[in-house]
Amino acid sequence: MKESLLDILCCPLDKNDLELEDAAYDEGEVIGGALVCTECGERYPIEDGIPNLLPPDMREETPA
Amino acid sequence: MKESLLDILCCPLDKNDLELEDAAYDEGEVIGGALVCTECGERYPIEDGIPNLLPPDMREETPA
Amino acid sequence: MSVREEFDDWATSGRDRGMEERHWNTAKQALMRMPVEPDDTILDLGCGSGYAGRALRATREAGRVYGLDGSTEMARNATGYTDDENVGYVVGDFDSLPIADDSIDHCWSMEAFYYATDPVETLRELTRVLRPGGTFYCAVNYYEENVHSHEWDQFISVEMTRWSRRQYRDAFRDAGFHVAEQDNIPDREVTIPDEADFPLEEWDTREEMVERYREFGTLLTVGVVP
Amino acid sequence: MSVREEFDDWATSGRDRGMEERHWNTAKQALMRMPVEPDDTILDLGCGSGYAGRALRATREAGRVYGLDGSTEMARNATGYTDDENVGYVVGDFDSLPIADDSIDHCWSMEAFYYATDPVETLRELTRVLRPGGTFYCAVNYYEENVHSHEWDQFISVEMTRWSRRQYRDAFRDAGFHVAEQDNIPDREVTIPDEADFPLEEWDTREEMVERYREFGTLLTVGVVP
Ligand SMILES: Nc1ncnc2c1ncn2[C@@H]1O[C@H](CSCC[C@H](N)C(=O)O)[C@@H](O)[C@H]1O
Ligand SMILES: Nc1ncnc2c1ncn2[C@@H]1O[C@H](CSCC[C@H](N)C(=O)O)[C@@H](O)[C@H]1O
Repeated sequence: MKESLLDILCCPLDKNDLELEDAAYDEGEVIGGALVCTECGERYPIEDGIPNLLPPDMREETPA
Repeated sequence: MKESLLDILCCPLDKNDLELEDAAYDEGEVIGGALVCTECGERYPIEDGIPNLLPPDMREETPA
Repeated sequence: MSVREEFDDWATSGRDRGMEERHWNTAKQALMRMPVEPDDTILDLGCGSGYAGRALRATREAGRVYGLDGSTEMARNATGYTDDENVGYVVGDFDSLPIADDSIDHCWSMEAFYYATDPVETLRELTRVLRPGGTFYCAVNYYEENVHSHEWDQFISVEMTRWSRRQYRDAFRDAGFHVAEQDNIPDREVTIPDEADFPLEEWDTREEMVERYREFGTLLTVGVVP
Repeated sequence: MSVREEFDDWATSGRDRGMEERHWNTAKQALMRMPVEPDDTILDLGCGSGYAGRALRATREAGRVYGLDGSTEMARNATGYTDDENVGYVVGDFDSLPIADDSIDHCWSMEAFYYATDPVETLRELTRVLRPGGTFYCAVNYYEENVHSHEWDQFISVEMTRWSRRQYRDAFRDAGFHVAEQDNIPDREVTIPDEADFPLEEWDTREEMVERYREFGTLLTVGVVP
């Protein structure tokens, strides 16, 4: 993901702003790290450059 | 015209309500008379059952 | 000649029905899209023969349909084409609509809007007469991208406004509309003769005629009152 | 199986591209209608392979295009289909959009909306993320009037909402949208075999197949945020 994507993203739970943490970069793109809600502190992983902003309970459903 | 048409009509000049005057009826339809602005008093003729609500200066242009 | 005299002339010589026939192929497609609910009140701006309003009554359960036209002869013809008591006609001008605030659910206009003396004022008037959420379906064949329409103003003594797609969107927004849609609606029904029959009186090449009807067609711009 | 597992499965078996091919014939017609201005930000809800967003970038000068999908594998595939740095993908759910208030100009969704667990909540969420005047172009092939779609829910382990045209309009309005348009967009391109070739595996009669594609086609409902 481009960092500019952050402009339109928010926490799916409380709609507050997200902060990029532990970012790993490749050629100007964020390819790993986490997006953390500035309000509730929930962490959303960035996997292979794609932020996973499913609400935590839906994310946990996943087998893989 | 049906009298119910009055619900949606207004004076083209000042957008105030119109009142039906000197109405001639045929089978429940208004076929003659005038619509008169309750505010500015401008008179708009009803000819062959069709109200002519052109602004007065455009109406006068007419040859017929 | 005034707008009124010009179109009175058209009406008495039967051109209202000719237009109906030519415009129907694309008009019906646009009319199908209108979000008309049973009992809605519809305004047809520059109604000509009034076919659009009659169609909305017949197929969409529109409650009342009113046609406004600047030509008394057009309104007279239109009145003669229907017995429906929920259809009415009014003679009036696009720039000073004799229609009450918030009294209309949806407004339709086909091949008429660009005759307005001040089209931006007409748009502002429409945001006044339409209720919030009401739409203006504005359909035109005369517009900038349709190069085949550019000479049309030579055949009529009335001033015509030739906007581009972009100018339509901008003017709608300037007047206070949200723009919900813009589309070119092709006329797939008009008969286009075989290659060998060209040139025709009106068309030098088949290609041009195909472009005019099947590709450019009618420009529809849909505005919604916030 | 969860929505996510189901569609991860579809993505890894290449069904994202199959859907793109099937949906494109009607999707492109609806996409043409969107009032996209240069630099607008577009959201593609349930983007699958992401073709709609890529098309809006290529043809309409859209500024940034974001695809949201509940399936990580769909988002991964979509990411792999483009190098455009103004296109991005996000994994998220329709009912709790991770999208900031007023950040989107227009939202597109094809054959995805009815998978929402609570579609009315999804509509409410969309009125939040779209700016005033922003549109939601919601295209579905699975809807009440399309009788040929009724059995589709048997082929998928996910709940599907089957609304009628009317229910779409009502739900849009309940959520706070104005409804600007509703239309059935025919698929004129899919090949329909000759009479003699029927019955086919999927179609008993040619008539049914014609009705499904040429008449019912895709139901488009366009909402505008006041
Ligand atoms: N300024 C104006 N005010 C009111 N009506 C006008 C007008 N300028 C043109 N018109 C009307 O607009 C119509 C354009 S012709 C189109 C008629 C009809 N909508 C159809 O599709 O066939 C004519 O009937 C003409 O009288
Ligand atoms: N609740 C939900 N939240 C987010 N995405 C969902 C969802 N339910 C279904 N989807 C996604 O919606 C898509 C439906 S398939 C349609 C894909 C694409 N729009 C096309 O036209 O081909 C799938 O990719 C699926 O993963």
